[in-house]
Amino acid sequence: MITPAEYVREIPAHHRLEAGRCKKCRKIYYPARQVCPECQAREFEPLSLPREGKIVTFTVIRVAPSQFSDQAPYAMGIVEVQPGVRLLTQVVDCDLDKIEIGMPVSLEFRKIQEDGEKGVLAYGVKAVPR
Amino acid sequence: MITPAEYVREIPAHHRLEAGRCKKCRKIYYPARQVCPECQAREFEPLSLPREGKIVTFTVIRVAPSQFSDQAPYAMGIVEVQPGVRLLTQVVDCDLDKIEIGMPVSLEFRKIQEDGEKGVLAYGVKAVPR
Amino acid sequence: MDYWIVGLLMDSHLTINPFIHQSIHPSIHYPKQMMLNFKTTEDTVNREVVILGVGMTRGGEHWGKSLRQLFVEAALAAIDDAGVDRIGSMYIGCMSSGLFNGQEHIASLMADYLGQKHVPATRVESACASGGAALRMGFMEVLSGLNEVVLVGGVEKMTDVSTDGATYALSTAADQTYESFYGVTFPGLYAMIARAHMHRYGTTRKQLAEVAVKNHLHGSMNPFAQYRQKITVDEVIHSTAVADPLNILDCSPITDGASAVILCSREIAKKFANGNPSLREKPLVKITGSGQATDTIALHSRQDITELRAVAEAAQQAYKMAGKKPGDIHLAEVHDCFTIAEICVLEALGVAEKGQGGKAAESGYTALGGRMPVNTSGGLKAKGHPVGATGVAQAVEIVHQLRGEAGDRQVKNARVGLTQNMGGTGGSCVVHIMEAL
Amino acid sequence: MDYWIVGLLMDSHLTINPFIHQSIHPSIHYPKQMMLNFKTTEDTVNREVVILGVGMTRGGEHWGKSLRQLFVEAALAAIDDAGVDRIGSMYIGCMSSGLFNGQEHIASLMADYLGQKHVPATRVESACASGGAALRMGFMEVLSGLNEVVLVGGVEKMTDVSTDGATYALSTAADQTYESFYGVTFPGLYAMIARAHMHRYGTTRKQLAEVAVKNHLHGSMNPFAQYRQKITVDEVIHSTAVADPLNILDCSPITDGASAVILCSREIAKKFANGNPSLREKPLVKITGSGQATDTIALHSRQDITELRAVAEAAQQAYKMAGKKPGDIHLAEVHDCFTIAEICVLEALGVAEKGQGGKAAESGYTALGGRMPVNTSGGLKAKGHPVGATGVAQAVEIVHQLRGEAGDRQVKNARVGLTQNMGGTGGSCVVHIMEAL
Ligand SMILES: [Zn+2]
Ligand SMILES: [Zn+2]
Repeated sequence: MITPAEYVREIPAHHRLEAGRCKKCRKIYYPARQVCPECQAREFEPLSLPREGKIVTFTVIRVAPSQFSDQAPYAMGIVEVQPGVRLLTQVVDCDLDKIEIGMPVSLEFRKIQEDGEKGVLAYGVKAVPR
Repeated sequence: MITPAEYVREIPAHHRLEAGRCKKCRKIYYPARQVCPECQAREFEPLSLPREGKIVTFTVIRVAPSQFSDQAPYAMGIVEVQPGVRLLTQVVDCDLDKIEIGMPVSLEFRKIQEDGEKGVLAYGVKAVPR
Repeated sequence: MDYWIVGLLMDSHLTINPFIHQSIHPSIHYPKQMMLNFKTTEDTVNREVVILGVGMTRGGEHWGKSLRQLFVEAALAAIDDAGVDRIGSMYIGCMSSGLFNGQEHIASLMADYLGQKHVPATRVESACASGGAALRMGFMEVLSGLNEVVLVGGVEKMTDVSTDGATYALSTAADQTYESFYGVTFPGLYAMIARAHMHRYGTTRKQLAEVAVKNHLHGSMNPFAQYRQKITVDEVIHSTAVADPLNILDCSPITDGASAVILCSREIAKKFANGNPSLREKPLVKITGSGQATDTIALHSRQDITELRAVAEAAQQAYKMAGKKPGDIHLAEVHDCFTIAEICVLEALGVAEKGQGGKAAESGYTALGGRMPVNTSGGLKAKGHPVGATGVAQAVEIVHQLRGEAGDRQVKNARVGLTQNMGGTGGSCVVHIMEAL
Repeated sequence: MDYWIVGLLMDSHLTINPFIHQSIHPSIHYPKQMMLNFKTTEDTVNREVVILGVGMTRGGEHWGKSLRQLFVEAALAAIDDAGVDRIGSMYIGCMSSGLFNGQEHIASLMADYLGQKHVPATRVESACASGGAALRMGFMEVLSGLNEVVLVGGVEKMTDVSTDGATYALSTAADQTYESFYGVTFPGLYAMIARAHMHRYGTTRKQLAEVAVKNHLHGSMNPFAQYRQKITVDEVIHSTAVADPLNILDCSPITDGASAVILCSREIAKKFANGNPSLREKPLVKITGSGQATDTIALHSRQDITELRAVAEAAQQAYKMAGKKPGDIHLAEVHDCFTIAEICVLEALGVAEKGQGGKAAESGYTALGGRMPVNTSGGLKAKGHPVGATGVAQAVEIVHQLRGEAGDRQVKNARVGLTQNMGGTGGSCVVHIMEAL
């Protein structure tokens, strides 16, 4: 339910996992930021996150928001792609009972949701256990 | 765009012009209140407002909210039904160019809007010049 | 696990909690500037802020009452309890009257319908911490001297929209673009905290359930609670799954409700209390500590998923201002929006050692009659969670307890209470410490 | 009409405005308790609050920037201008990120993205007066001593929804159940004020238009203005009708934008200014007066449709605190959401006699070079009206003016400025007075 404009602005992050690395302290932020919370520096260099990682924690959503209700139950997990660099995504193409903390996953480009009213299809990544 | 629940709760006011008169200072409030801003008293007796009044001020809405766009242009006015007792409503069944401050009107029960999504029809009063 | 000692074994509120020394663990570093800026009340102003009156509606599905009616009902109760006839200004905590009710600008609406013509009024929003944030604004206003009698209220009317509409409105407390967009719900976010806590610290499903069981037991003694039935661990564990490992009975409900308190300076309070026989016989309740902090809005941006840093920061500020340690607190109302939340909060407050919060409810430590009763009101779980009102309702309970007005759920010799209210997954937090004078 | 004297005839900012004695007219009675509670700064605290730095984005349609990016851009500009490296707390004025952006809890979001880890942050909402209310919170926090360096920002991103979506979001500042429900829009409500004012006082269509013409002229000199083209009375009168008698050029636009100021105590400010060469050469700007008030949310509930009582109340408080009269003010930024609004506001501020506000722009009294320039920034009309940011942007302009940084639109010898920000049809209002030290 983000607006179409917000979706379009954030495509580089959602589709291509574009992140930012602080030029001063080297910390990586996803999504990219304007200020580094660690060192207050404001210069970042762009980079794309790796598409492999492991599950830090997860859940199975059984009561879902309406635009996801046709997918329920579905798993969601926080995936760490580099030490300290994480994102939240669905965990798919697997047995929901077999998901574990520490499990290695690949991040694949998938459809995330449809906005029924405006007909916008939104894409991003989903985690598939390797 | 009020919720159906809010509409239902306020039917006595919208449909029947139910108001409240402060038992202490006799001031009339539409809609009825829990506290009198004039004297801080909390007891009120119900009454229905008269259905005749005069226009205090008005406008013609030419750029309308979507659920009213099929009615535009339409006039809206603040109608005084008793000294100091006023309400806001549409002014209908008249030439928009002929509406004037001080004009006597009758308040008639009419359909106010349709909520397209939920299909709720909402009713209230509209002012018709006498 | 070695550090955990069942609190019931301790016999007095006045003994120092043995966990204290490790409880605020050393990995928390406070930003330098914050420490520099931060001064205790004593350093800066000589005003003391008192809660003179409290009021609230029962939590529930108030189909017949509008947003403004609910607020006015609670505000009038607080005004009557305080015995004031006029207020100098108002703050209103409310998370999303825009999405729940199609109504913003409720500062004007509520001042108007409360009959307080022209009084300054401000709405404060910090998701589910809106009420706590409003309380801090009122505290600050009395400290600043701009007004001496301030009403702080909170309100949320959540049942005017469908459950899906309410789920959406609540999801706006998370990062809409990087969390909600991917399909997560609030139970889902807290479920991920729970899973990580269980995995790292061995917290059990039963321990989660014990939080809900305790809070329903407390709620059964509170006439203002939305749910007054007792529940069992078995019922929690077998209730409908919402987001694994959390079930419906791990979650606070959707609630309509409002609450309010009247704040004033201690000097003014004395004058009012002298003229009000019912207040004269009861202790005045003073706010001795206030703390507020934030954390990343997105759960996945945090170094440690199980650690509520905003809670720890806010608590540290409040403890410092009040000159108290966690062991000095006699009872607390904390933000148990989900059972796991109460567990992590107790750790962040320094009441339980990191990772050991799961044992608090299970051992009876936080139950009525235990070493440090938590959520005697029933908490968000049983009392209900009208999100913007919750932080103020917590203060209402602490005042009732410190005044000895809590009936069956009265904590004996309660003189120091704490409220902890947070937004989102802990992206914002407000903590207050209150003491009976 | 007899009372009106063209201000241009007066030659000095220091002469007392001859309208003053009648200007706060006797029908305004302040509630007793408010007066009782109200104390000037001098009575209660010895802290003085200074605006150390300011920053803002240009108003406009920022398709490429998100809500958080806009806010951070303005906040960083203010931080740089002040030369501080850390802030102690934050307030964010925002009317409806819930309806415009599906995002509440922006206190957490903005503190996070501004890189201010764990800093206390609070969002404040009072419809279009959200920014002014946030400014008052920051002022109060510095007065209270809780924090010494406070960032106050405002933000609104209004172009992410359709015009109809924006119209709906804005309509939530009115009484949703007794105003918006019947089909009225905000232009419609102000149009009814305009019609009543024209009918009673003989205000003309041309006088309304002169407000927009003046503010566009001012905006043409402001690099931060959304619209920098000059317009004519004829263009206003013949622009598209929106709600009779108001046309599109009587209305402020839909705007994305953010603004921020850094507040601190005067003592701290001196230290920073000494270490910051660019600040050392400029006067410090102190907030000497703050006032806030409310009125009925519904326009039709007011005794006099043309009178903005909340503005008069808030102004009276601010004048009293600052020890100033309307004639002492050298320039003002006021809430010209519609042309008629500026007219009624000038009357409520005591700058124009009741009913005579229509002549202010027409006579040149409120133009740059006139007796009391109003909205030198271009006002909401030309600078843009990102609703929650507007109240803070007003302070940004006054600081630029009092520091002598306003370029082509600089008011000569400006030492006392006023900001007036209101929500809805005047259901809430915040007024500040600022002086160059
Ligand atoms: Zn860095
Ligand atoms: Zn009365």
